[in-house]
Amino acid sequence: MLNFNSPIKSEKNYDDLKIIEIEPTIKINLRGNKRQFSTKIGKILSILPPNEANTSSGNEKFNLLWLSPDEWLIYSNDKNISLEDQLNLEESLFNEISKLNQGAVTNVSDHWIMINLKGNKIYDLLSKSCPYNFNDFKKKNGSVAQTIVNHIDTILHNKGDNNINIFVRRSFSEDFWRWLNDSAKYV
Amino acid sequence: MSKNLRINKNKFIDQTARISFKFNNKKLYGYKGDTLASALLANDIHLVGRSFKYHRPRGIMTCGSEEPNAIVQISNDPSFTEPNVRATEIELYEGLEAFSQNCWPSVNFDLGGINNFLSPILPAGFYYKTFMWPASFWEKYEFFIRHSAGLGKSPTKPDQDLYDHQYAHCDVLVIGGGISGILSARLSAEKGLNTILIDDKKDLGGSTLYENNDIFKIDNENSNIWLKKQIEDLKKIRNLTIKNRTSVAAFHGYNYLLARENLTDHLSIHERKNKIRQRLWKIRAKKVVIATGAIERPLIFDNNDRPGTILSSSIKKYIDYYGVKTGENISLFTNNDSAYETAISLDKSGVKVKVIIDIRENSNSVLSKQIEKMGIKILRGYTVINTGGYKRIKSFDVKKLSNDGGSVVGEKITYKCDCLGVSGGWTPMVHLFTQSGGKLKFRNSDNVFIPDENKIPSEQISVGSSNGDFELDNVVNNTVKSIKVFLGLDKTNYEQLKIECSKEKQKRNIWLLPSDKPMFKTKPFLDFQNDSTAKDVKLALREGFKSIEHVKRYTTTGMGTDQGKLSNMHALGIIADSTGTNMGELGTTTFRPPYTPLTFGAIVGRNVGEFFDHTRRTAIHNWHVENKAEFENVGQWKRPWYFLKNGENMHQAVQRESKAARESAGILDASTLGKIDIQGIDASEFLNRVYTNAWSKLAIGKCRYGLMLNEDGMVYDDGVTTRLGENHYIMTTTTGGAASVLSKLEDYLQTEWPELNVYLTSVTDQYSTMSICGPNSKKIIKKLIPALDLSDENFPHMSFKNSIIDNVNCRIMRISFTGELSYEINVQSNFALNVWEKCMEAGKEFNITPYGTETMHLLRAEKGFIITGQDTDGTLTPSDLQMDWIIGKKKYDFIGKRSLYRSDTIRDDRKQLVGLLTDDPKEVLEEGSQLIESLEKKPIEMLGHVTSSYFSPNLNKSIALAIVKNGKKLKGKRLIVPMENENINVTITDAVFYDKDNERLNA
Amino acid sequence: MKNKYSIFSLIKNAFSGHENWQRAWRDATPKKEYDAIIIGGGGHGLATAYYLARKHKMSNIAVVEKGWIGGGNTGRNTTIIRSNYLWDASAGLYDHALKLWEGLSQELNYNIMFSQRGVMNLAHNLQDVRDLKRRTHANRLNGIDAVWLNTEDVKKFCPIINTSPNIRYPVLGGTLQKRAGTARHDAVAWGYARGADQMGVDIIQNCEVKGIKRNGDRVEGIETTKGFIKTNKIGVVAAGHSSVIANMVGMRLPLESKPLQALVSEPVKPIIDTVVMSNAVHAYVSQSDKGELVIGAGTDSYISYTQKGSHNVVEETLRAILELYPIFSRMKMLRQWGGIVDICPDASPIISKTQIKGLYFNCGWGTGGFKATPGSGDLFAHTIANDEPHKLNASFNLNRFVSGDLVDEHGAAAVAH
Amino acid sequence: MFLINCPYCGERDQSEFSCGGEAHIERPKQPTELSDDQWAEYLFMRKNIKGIQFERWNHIHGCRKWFNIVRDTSNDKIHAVYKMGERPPVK
Repeated sequence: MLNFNSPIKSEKNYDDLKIIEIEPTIKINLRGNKRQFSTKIGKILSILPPNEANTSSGNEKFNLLWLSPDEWLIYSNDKNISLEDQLNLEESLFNEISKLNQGAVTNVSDHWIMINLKGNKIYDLLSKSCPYNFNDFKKKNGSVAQTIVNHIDTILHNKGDNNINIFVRRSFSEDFWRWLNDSAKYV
Repeated sequence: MSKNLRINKNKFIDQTARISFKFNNKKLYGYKGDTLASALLANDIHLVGRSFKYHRPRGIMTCGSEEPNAIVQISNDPSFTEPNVRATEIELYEGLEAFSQNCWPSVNFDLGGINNFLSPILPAGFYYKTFMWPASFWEKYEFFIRHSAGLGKSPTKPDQDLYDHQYAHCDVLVIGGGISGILSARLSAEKGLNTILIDDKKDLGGSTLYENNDIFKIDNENSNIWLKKQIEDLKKIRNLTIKNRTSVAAFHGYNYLLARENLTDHLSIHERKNKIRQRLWKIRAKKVVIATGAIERPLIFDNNDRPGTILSSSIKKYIDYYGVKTGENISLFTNNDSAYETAISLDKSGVKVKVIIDIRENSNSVLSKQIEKMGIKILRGYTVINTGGYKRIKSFDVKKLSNDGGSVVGEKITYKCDCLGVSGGWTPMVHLFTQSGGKLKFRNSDNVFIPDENKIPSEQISVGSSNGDFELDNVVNNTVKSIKVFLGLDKTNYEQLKIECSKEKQKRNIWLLPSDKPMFKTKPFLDFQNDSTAKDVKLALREGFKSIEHVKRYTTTGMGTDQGKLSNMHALGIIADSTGTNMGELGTTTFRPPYTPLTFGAIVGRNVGEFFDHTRRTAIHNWHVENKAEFENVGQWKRPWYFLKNGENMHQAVQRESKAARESAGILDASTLGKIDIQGIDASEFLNRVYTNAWSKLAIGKCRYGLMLNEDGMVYDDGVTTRLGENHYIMTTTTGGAASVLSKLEDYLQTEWPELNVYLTSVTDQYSTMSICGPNSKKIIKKLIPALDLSDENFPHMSFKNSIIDNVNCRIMRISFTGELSYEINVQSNFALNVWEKCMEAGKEFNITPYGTETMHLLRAEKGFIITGQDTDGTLTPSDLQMDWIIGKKKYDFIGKRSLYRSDTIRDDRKQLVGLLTDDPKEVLEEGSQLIESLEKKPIEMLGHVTSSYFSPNLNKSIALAIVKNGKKLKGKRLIVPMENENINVTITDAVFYDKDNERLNA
Repeated sequence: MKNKYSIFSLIKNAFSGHENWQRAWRDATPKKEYDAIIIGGGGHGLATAYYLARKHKMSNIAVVEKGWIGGGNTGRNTTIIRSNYLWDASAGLYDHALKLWEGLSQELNYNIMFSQRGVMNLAHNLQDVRDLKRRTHANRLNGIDAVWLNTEDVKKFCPIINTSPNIRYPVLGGTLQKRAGTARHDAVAWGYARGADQMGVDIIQNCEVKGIKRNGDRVEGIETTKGFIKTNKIGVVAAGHSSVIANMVGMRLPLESKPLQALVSEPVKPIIDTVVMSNAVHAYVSQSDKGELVIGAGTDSYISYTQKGSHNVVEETLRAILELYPIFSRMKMLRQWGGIVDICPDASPIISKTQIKGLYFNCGWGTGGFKATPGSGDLFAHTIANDEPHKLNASFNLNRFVSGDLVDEHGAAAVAH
Repeated sequence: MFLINCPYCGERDQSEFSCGGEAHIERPKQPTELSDDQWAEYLFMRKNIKGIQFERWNHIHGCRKWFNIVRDTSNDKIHAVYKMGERPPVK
């Protein structure tokens, strides 16, 4: 297999703040809205897509983020998930949903880069350039927000106390990384 | 050695920390805690600057952000200097250098002062009435006007400081850290509400902080001591954030406020390194409490602008807070009790006020009794009619006021002085309230505009003196009362406070004080910075400028850097008096943001220089950099423009790349094209509606070029869409159009065609695209994927195959934008660089040549393919582009179809796309140049313009595409491209220059 | 002529303490009937009245204004005047205006401070270069004094621009129109008002139009807060409020009224001696005679009549300003405000008759109306007086939205001004 | 900056949204049947109301959904939001 190249591959530490790019993992965009769709997802992933806005569901293996009433993002927690497993998962979802016209399954593994932020100051850092009100988000494990950070579209996923995963489009990711690290100096 | 007027030691100024600074190159000393103004006053320096128009000497007049006169240039380092800084606001730091502005050669001797003598012919609006002769001379007059106007100087080198932004969301935002703000913040935070308290000073406490008169008592303690305890308690509350040195600049709708926090301006230069200078807070508050206080008004009389004329409350602050006396022979002039407070403070510090001129006939408040007890002389019912001195006030004249206050009577008395305190009453700071959309009402009893409680635009409340409460008991009790209602509190700790204070009973207000001279011989200043006087206002009224906005604009009153904080009320008062209007009906001028001037840098934050705008990079970007690509900005993307090889210039590189692509093999990074994954049972129908051509019959595995119009029928975007499965397509868009196409398609799906079952997902960043073209491209692909059957039967033009390169899944499309046999490899972006390198490796024996956008543009122009945005400009239909073949005439409808049949769009002599050949095959036309038939006919009729133009190495001649009126019918016609120095002859040709029969696609 | 303005009259009046200046215009109360009424007392409306009186000898006319004259976009714009438009129709219109500007102070005997300090438009990408060159060539052939400048020339003409090739969107060149420049906006309204008033035009302030009375397909008068006024010709020059007036007669116009913001810095000594505009990074700046940097921001995307816009528009503008002029970072914003601009789909104005007889509209100037003031007034006056457009405004009719014959100036006016 | 209550995601800052202009201008089902005048009405003519306006917004940096807003253009107050296809909650 060829080596992948992600744009960042780096980890930085600041006072009360740690920024790290998580190695690429499978990410799949799901679209659909019928009950059958949900059931099928449930069967394949053993988790149901959440109906409540700005939330996620998940188990050890996968996270399922609400993006809109008919859109979800799956991503894996497992860094070591094999490419074969990834393809199998994509294929079974595609066959069960896209092919049967229950919705749409799209691989977006490389569309999004995932960056993890940890530490007491992560919300101060993001709030430098993000108009989103984190007051409720930070209290609730699993919260999801799609918003803009420094004018870039992002998906934010609360992974626990002062621990969030940020998804940013690949082509913006180097600039976003640079901005994060610059701003981290002035939190 | 100048005099030292620092006479008090107190806790606010750290007299152990001496600070040296320079004013107009003279080395002086102050202390930590000083402002530049207090330090100058301590050195007995009043004269700080010159006024805008008459260049009159002006001194420090206030102690805050309303200061109109004492504005200075900080530093003369070209990247650090800052114009128009208020000496009353800037905190003293070691090494501070300040300079007077708007004077030459110096503030003490300013040649511009001659304007003062010309002032009779320089009334308001004089420039509208003159400088018209001779007609061509205005710019020459203007040169002088411009150079004598302006105040400080702009920096001339880039700023080295950093600025930052921070969003904050809170339940309650309290603006102002005076007593009412502190009470509000405490009540709010103690209720458990997430609260932010903002104050522009370095310490909380407002004027109560340094109140030392023991007639002001709360719960039997002096008010300052009581407040100090409140502040200490306040600082312990966890859900309260206090921001000092922070000033709210703007109050927008939806309780969105901007506040500028000053972080380093008070530090010595070496302490500022690597720190943010200012941070702009963007605050979204559920509720807002405005507790911005009030500012003292001056009084309007002849020559009321001499240095040494200071607001009375500022004199009090200078003595009580800074320990500085503002003169050695101080008198006061007032229409209310606050000057008495000042006199008492001065007296306590051992400075005897010589006389208080009070325009009121009597006053019997606690304060006035205190004054009388002290034996300070009060002249009641008198007014100041003039002042003496030039660079410093030396004396003032007083006369008795007539009963109606309209004139003066009796003998003139002259007093010597070196400082005159003035107090014209108080103006609530309602700026933020009105900025937010609130309406004011006028209170006749004391001539103030206060918030109209029935016209509050959002969840907000004004308290304290910004709401018109001026006396301590009212301030405290009304604040507590209104906050209780506002925040829904049951009980507070402030229910039964015992408050002692002085109550002012007598009021008398005269906006323009009478003089014993005729009006036109006086100079009663309203706007001290802009030199507009009461007589300017009266002149404006005489000339028919009746609305306050007209008067303001005609006289420039209130247009200075203080934005009329001191002058607006008097201007209004004088207009009301002169026109016999009630001030309430007159209304105020609009208070426009920001409340105090806001640094550009702070507004922009970190988005400067390298953070100005994002750069989007493809997954192969670094390879391009290493291989000497020059880049072109396409939207936010960086695309390789051309690759320089040993010593080439751009032209040579492009010629080489273009030849290589046609003769052997070229490779292009096309990853920036927009890619949209389309799924759903109605996907084909959807494409039918959005593209001009038909899609239902496209077989799975095939690709098709599509053209998208705007609803007005004009070409909008184009690209190849591939059918991956029965209900599955992948669409490509132009690089620049990607985002807007997706959002437009979503719009139609969600709002016009909700019946369609279609899902769109952007995969622009998911896949990277490399296009290999040229006669050897097939061989390269064969090397990369030996298993793939590349025969025309199995893999014809306009089709795609799924395949695997070195274990990585990829999609190979056989599509061509160059006219050459081409394969486009689409691969997940994280593998793209490696696949690209594999392609380079496989292509090495064929001299595979990476090429950039310029070559791509050249190659497609040889084939007459359009680039939307370059060959189109939003005014061309498909037919104009000679692309009638792509219009599905049988289709019932598609976006923009109806517009193609309007009377103007069906004309057959519209501007149309054609090819151009120059007579001289070496002559390359300039893109954008115009086409005409003849130079004889005037006016010259322009028939069209050149949209694309290149020297084609493959044809060895210059080629161009152009839009020409009625072009379709003009093949063979000779036209002229008129350049500035020459006319170039061209002939209209077919737009396809190369391989008209498309033979090379299968070569 | 009453009260001619000159240095001599200033000196003369100085002796009498300036007590004897006459009103610049009368405060008229409405008559029962006028030959024509102009709705809207901004620069365009007052200019229309002025030229109706001066060129078409119609003196029994009135301008009705709901607030104070010149209080709308006339007093809220960044005063840029230029005529370097792409299409022939636009070039004709705006250059007609520019020629009128050139003699306006003398014509009105009111110094409107028209200052031909040049307007430079910058190009920041290859398509910008093509578009601006296209425009420059078209201008030259239309007799408009536009020239192309390469990056070095740009730097020479305005040295404070950051022309480094290392900035995010480097300056690749620009076009310069030297005859272009700025004028004093308030003075334009006041000067036209004074001029019109002298010829007998009634300027009626604080008079809001509440309705338009029609008889079949023709107008009969207007209902106002000061009562009914009879007339059979109504010229509507209400800018952002044009649709509000149109709605009174059941008409819809191809307009959207959006907030446009502008700001000034604190005044400083001369630092920039021309007007520089940049569409690509969205910034334009000049310096007023008073010394303030005058900076125009963009429009918001939503309709609003509040004269307020979003803060992010101001932020984006200043971001672009600091990219091009990093020396301005320590300068301070003194004042910021908004206007309501009526924008046409093709970014060109409407100076047109309507299907209702006697009802004329002059609107759709979008973000760039100030520069056209004299030309717009002159051509609209012609259209009203003759019930027929002048050839210079024939293309700017309402029917173009039906036929599709638009005058698309988006390219030339992406931020347009 | 408005605070817009996206009917799907809740209250968000205006900068996450884009405005699509007047709402309830339905695209004609049979454009070819329309006269040029009628087509121009659809294409270009707008009420451009000063006062209560129904308009379309897109939560473009959030859930990507289009929805409607009832806003007073004379003071920018938002009175209601409602989803596409729903009836306006106020007259």
